[in-house]
This record gives sequence, C-alpha cells and structure tokens, in this order.
Amino acid sequence: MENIWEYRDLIFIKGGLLTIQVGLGSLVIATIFGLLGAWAKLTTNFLLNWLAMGYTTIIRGIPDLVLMLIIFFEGQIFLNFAGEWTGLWTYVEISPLTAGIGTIGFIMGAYYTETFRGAFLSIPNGQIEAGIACGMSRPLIFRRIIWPQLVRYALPSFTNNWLVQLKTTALVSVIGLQDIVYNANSIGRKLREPFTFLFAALLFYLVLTAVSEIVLRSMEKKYSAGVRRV
Amino acid sequence: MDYTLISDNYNFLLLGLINTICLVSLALLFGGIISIPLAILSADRHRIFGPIIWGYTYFFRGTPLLIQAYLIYYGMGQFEFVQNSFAWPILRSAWWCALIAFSLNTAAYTTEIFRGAIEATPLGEVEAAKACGMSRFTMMRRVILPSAFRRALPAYSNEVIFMLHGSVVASTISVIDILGAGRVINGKFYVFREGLYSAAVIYLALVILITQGFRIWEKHWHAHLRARPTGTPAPAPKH
Amino acid sequence: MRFAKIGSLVLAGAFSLGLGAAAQAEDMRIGVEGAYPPFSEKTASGELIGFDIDIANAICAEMKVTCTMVEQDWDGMIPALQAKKFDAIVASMSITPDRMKVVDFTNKYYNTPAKFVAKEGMFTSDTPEALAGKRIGVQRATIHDDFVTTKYTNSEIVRYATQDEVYLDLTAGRLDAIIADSLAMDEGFLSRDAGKGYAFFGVDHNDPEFFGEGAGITVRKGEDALRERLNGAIAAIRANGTYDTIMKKYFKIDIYGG
Amino acid sequence: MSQANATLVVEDIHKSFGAVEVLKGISLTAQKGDVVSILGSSGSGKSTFLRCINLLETPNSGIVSVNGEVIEMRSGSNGQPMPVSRKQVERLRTRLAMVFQSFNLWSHMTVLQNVIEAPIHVLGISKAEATEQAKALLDKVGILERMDYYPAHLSGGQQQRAAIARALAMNPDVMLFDEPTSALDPELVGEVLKVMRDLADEGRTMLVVTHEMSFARDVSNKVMFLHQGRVEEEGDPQQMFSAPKTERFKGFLANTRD
Repeated sequence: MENIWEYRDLIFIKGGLLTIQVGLGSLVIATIFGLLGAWAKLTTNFLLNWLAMGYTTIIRGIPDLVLMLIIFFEGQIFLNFAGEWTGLWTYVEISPLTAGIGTIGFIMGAYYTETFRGAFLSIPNGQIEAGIACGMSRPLIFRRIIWPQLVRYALPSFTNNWLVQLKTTALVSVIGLQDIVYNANSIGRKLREPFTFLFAALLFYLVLTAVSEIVLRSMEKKYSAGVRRV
Repeated sequence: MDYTLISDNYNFLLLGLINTICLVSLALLFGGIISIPLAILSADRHRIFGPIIWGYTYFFRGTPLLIQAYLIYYGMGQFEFVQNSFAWPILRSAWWCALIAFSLNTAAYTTEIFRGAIEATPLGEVEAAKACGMSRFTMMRRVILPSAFRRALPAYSNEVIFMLHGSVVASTISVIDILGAGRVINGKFYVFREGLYSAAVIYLALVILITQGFRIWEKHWHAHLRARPTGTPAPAPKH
Repeated sequence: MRFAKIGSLVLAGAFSLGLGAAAQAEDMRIGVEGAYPPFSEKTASGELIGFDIDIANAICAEMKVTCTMVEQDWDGMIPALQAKKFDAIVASMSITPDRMKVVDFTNKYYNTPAKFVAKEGMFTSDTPEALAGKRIGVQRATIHDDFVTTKYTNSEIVRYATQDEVYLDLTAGRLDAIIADSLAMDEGFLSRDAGKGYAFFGVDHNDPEFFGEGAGITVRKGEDALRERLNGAIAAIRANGTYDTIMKKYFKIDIYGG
Repeated sequence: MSQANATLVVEDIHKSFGAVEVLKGISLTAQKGDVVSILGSSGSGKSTFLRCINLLETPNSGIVSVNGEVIEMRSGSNGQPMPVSRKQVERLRTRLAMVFQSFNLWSHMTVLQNVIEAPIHVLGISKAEATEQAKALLDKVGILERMDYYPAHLSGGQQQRAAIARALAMNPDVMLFDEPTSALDPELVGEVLKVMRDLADEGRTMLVVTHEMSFARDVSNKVMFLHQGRVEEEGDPQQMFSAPKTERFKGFLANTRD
C-alpha cells in the first residue's frame, strides 16, 4: 500500500488524467462520427448509405484492439503519404495520444451512429410535419423540435455507450500510451506487487463509472420530463 | 502485403483461431450457467443475494476486461498462498486465467440481460401459470425462463459479439489467440500488416458467422412474435 | 513549423488534434523501449533511464541535434520505424541477418551473449534435449525468440510483450526457464531482489546466425547519410570517454565486446 | 342445500389496497352446476373478488373453501395473512381454473402447447393423453385447426377460446371467468359467449365477472351485483332483471345495454 502512495502521482494524476483525457477526447470525436454516420444512414444518397453501412459493419466486426493497432500504424503512413503527395507538410506525428483518441472516437462513433439514428427515428414524423405546417424553416425545425427530442431519446443509449467507451480506453495502454492501466501494470510488475496496483486501477475505473452513471442518469431524468407519466 | 508470408504461417493463425473459439465458447458456456441462477435470484430481489449479485455485476461491468484479466493473470501470482494452493496448476496457465476472467465477465453481463428479460415477463402469463396451480419452480422452468430466453436473444447475440471482441485481451497475457498469432507473425518478420490484417479478416468472418447464426436462431425462436402475415397465417413449424 | 501553405494548417489540425509538429532538420525522434532494465526503464516519476537512454542522449549531443525519446512496445518497434514514427531505434536491437532484410543498422554499440536462467540447480544443461517439454519464456520478436523457436522445437515457447513480464512469470512459477541477453538479466533481474534463487545455466549463446554481431542503432533502409552520422557519433563517444563513463554507471564489466 | 357439500364457499372476504378498502365483506356459495354472474360497474371490486378466490390476490380476511376443504391462512411476518401451505394453494388452484380478460396465453407456446402444458407439468398426465384430451377440447371450442399456431397469430376470439380450452384441460371443479369478453372486438364476443353457454349447459360450475347482460340473464342461475365492495343485490336473474329491488341496480341496468 505504501508503494501505491509513493507512486500516486504517476498512477492517479498522470495516468488517471490521461485516461480521462482519452475518454473525453474520444467522446467528442465519437459524437461527431456518430452524428455524421446517422445522417449518412438516414439520407437518401445511396453512396452515403453504403459508406455508413460499411463503417458500422467493419467496426462491429473487428475487435477494437486490432483496429487500434492497425490505425496506429496505417494512420501515420497515410499522413506521411498525404503530406508527401500534396507537398503540404513533411512530417505530422500521430502521437500515441492522438492515435488513441482518434481510434477510440472512430470506433465508438459506429455505436453512436446507431444511437443517434434510433433517436432520430423515434421522433414522430407528425411532429416534423406539424412544424412544416406552422411554416417553420428546416433549421428552425431541427433546432427547436428535433434536437431537444434527439437528446432525450438518445441519452439512455448514449449513457450505455459512454460506459463502454470508458472501459475501452484501457486498451490504449497496449499501444504504449501511459494511462492508468499502463502505469499500474508496469510499476506493479517492477515492484512485484501487480495485484495491489492493478486493483487500484480497477477501483479508479469503478469510480469513473459510478460518477458517469450518476451524472448521466440524472440528466436522463431531467430531459425525460414530460415524456410519459405512468 | 506479403501473402506468401501469411499462407506459410497459417499454422499460427489456425492455432489462434482454435484458441479464440475455445476460449469464447467455453466462457459463454460457463458464464451462461453461472448467470441463470444469479438472474433468477436478482429478479426475485432476494434480500441477501440480491445486493451481492448487484455488487458482482456492477464490479465486472464497471471495469475494463483488460484489467480483470491482468489482475487474475499477473495479480494472483503476487501471493504466496495462491502459488501454494491447489488452484495454482490452473492459475499458472495463461489460457485458464483468460477463461476465468472471460467467464466471470460475461456472466455479469448475461446476468443483467437475463434479469431484465425475466422482469419483462408479461404479468398476465405469470398469473395464468399461477392460476393453473403451477409451483414456482415449474412456473420458472416452463413459462418464465423459456419466454425470457427468447426475449433476451437479441441482447445476448450482442453479448456474444462483445465477448469475441473482448477475447483479444488474451493476447496481452501471452495466449496465442487470433490477434496473438497475428502478432507472432508480425514479430517474426518485422512487419505489421500481414499479421494484423489476417487477424482482422478472421474476426470479421467470425462476427458475420455469429450474426447469421443468431439471425436463423431468432427466426426459429421468434416465430411467436412476428407480425401476423396478411391472409391466412402459416402454422408454426413443428418441433 | 515549416508549412508551405496556410491551408495545410487546417488539414494538419484536423488530423493531429493539436499535436501536429513538423520535424525540423535538426530534430530527431528516437524509438526506445522502457521496460528492459538496466538498458531502459522508468523511474517512479515516469522518467526514462538506462544505458540505452544515456547512449542515445550522448549520441544526440555529439551530433548536436535535439532528440525526443519516443516510447514504443518492442514488437511494434520496426514497423513504427518504417511508419516514420521515429528516425532511429536505440533499444539494444541486435544486428541480425533477418532484420537486415528490412532495416539497416549502424555498427554495434555493445555486444553481450545470450544465456538461459532458471531456478538455481534446476537444470545442468541447456541443450534442446534437456529442455524438452519445458516452458521457455522469451520476449516476442527478439533474437532469443527466434533462437528458441527454431532450435527448441520440443519445448513450449511462451512469448511476452516485455522482458519485465518474462521475469514476473518466471518468479510466479509459470515458466521453467527463460532466455535473454545475459547482461540484461544479470543487472536487470539476477542482481535484484526479485532474482534471488535464480541463476544462469548452460553456455553463452552467440551464434551470429541468430544473435548477430551485437546491438546497433536501427535506421530505415537506404538512410545511409543518417547511418554514417550515427556511426561517426558512436566512434566519437567511444574515443572521448563518454561511452566508458556511461558504461561504468551501469556495469562492472566491459560490454562493448571484442 | 347446505354449505357442507357446496363446491365453492366464500365467506366474508375483505381486501384493501393500501388505505383503500376494495372488498368490504363478500360471501358466496356455489353448488355444483351453478352459474353465477357477478355484475357491477368498474371499481366495484368484482374482479378483485374473483382474484381473491384463487388467491391471485391474498384477502385480508375471510374464508375460501373448495369442495369442503378450507384454504388455511396464517398471519405473515408483516401482519398480513398468508397461506399456510403453498402446496395446498397450488393444489386447490388446479380445481379453480381461470379465464382472464386479456387471455394471458403463453406467447412462446403454440395453442396446443398452451393447453397441454399444465396437465403434463402440474397434474402429471402423460403427453400422449394430454394431447388427445387437448385436441378434443380444442375441437369443442372450435379451434382445432389452429392448434399449431402461436397466440399472436390468432384473433382475440380465437385466443380466448384457446384460453378456455386451457382452463378446461385442468378438468376443474369451478371455472372463474374474469371479464372474458371485455377485451374483444364486438363481432368476436359472440363466439366466446357461445362456448361459455355450452359449458353452462354441460353443468359446469362457473363464476363469471361480466358486462354481458344477456348472458347474466339467460344463462346464469344466480346473479350478484356489487357496488363499492359490497353485495348490493343478489338472487335469481329473472327476478332481478324484471324487478330490480335497489335503486343502484336499477340505475345500472338502465345504463347498460345488451
């Protein structure tokens, strides 16, 4: 235990913060990919439908760690190639952090695609028609009618996805990112107390999960006001 | 991509495939067996077991499988008494450690899936069973569980795919699963595409197989839920 | 930052999340491992230390370039070099014919033999016959992996991502024997608390077919200019005593080898 | 006739949900072959009364006896009464088959499977025998050709007839009908009522909670009118319908068309 105290900075402050950073960073990317994916699936453009289908199928078909390892290398090679080809840059590094955030965001985006698509489909078409009938413009309808309900319908599934995403961040340790798992594992190994250190990391995740749940569930409650009274 | 490199080393990939399939299917089997009584007890809101089961599922669902596997594999070795215990021949092997971690993990998720399905049993069907004089055991066995399993199937098929995805963790504790095989090939020839892409393709194929399998199963099991076709309906398939 | 056009900033920003940094001519990134004591390991505060790290810094100082150490897991080391994640590897990588097919090496900067380690007195010989049916632990994608995979076909080979994990599983009783660089094991394991009760057995292994001619700095194929500069730097630090100072900090013997 | 050889005796049933007292002491005696219609506006407690008889709701006080056997009750840990023996309740429930407003067929079983389920797994009859009996019953209620369909694929009237067959398969002493036609489309009510009429003609003992005035008047030999948890009026149907004694029953009849 005293060892954990000695290494608290490296594990909880540096590693823990990195874990949170990866989680929140990838959340932003995933939300963007999710909204784009949902839009691509719902539009009538054949090519976009097909692209979004391929995206969600591949992601659901290949384990995150495999994808992460592939993107970690291929992303860099692609960037190098693009830089050379366009002559715009000589080298742009994808740091493990960027790769981790980008990859997890890209992967989880496929799951958020379903979240947002489902939420959008839950909005009764009649409400949109009612908006049109009132003479509302399309952006106005989106902002005032669709968006608030989209959030409400998407929140439960969003919460579940976020809890999955949080746990997925542990995988960045495998591509060498020094998050809480990496640090707990390597220090635990070095000091020959792997159980103690890994258990500390486990508790850290448990706390993150609990806090996320409390925050998101209370948001769900707030947003579901007026949805149904049983 | 050097395809000859893949075909020359197919034996690694085959070994990996076998290991992955064995690990995942055994974990699902054990997890399923553990989860049924847990789901029943927690749907029953048992006064003592209810909170314990809740704690168990919350712990395993709230933390990454990677750390769970590390904890069982690297962590247990920390303790002398574990090394001296009867369980050591099992805990000594990375393969068994992976199986234990996977089983406990999927059992937690499956418990929640089944619990939800049991709780969603239409009250009227339960009352009809009671009114027939069924004992609680018969009612559980004949009415509640069969209909709960059917309701749980879509969520469970997702869990199977997540378990397959999660099984790559085995490669991080020295088991040669599909990803592990890919990484052995990569390491041997100082490449990265050959091994990783082979692994990716194999996983993708497995997921497609599983999805199709469940689709057929659902079709068979969910005959009672499908919308009535217009006109004269077809009778249910004979069992 | 030397971007040709402003537009590229936007593109790079989109990709790199604020981490895009174009390499300047006198910047160099060096791939290191961080889990291979005493050559490279991490302190409580997360700082990289070790023989490889010191050598890399000395060489960079000699070449008058600013170096960034990039940590990378061992089995992705060469692919990462080729993906240009860094320009050179200073990670005790042995110069072997197999690796020479895909990358280039500088001259060696040290050379020590490989050896087996097990519980004291458990084995007297390290021939493939003596170890048949036993579990041998190695770090994945190393010369030692290659060596036992090829020669010890009747043993079970267990491969790990880092050398630390190999030690941990040996002491946990999951492995019967391990093979690695003798010096790394002596300093990084046997002479530390964890290695009590374990000892070398068998002979020195240095068959050039597997073990090459020592550890060199790795660069991408065809980067001859960089390789020659690195060679020059290695020769310079050997000549001016910097190498010896670093070596004495970690080892009691001369590890450069004949 | 005395109560001693009555098929079903219910005495002074009280039932509260929280602070609301739904049943304020209701008694009923049914001899073999009696068809008792229980009438009342919604909220009068008629369904609750029926559910108290087979203990789907546990009454707060009162006695239920079937064929002279009293269901033994005791005070539970929370002060509420509970059955002494679950086994006894389960056994007596097999004597009191129930048909529900919403059919409550087991949705994952075909019609035939629904009918043979309890005979096999509760009464312990062989599958062959149960199947044979079930086919006869399904033929009787007129849906034999639908026996391999799942409930979701049948009309409401067919589902309710299947549910009646399921109840009959227990060969019960008393059949309890809880508003069996209320969930049906008007054009489907007739087919279910016809089956019930046939059962009454056969001499089945039946308790029917219903809104079907024609059934109450023409088929039953006894009518109970409940109001706010009490028996407001009871007696012979012909008399009650032609000359209602209480204002409330008069009003009820005026508001109900059949």
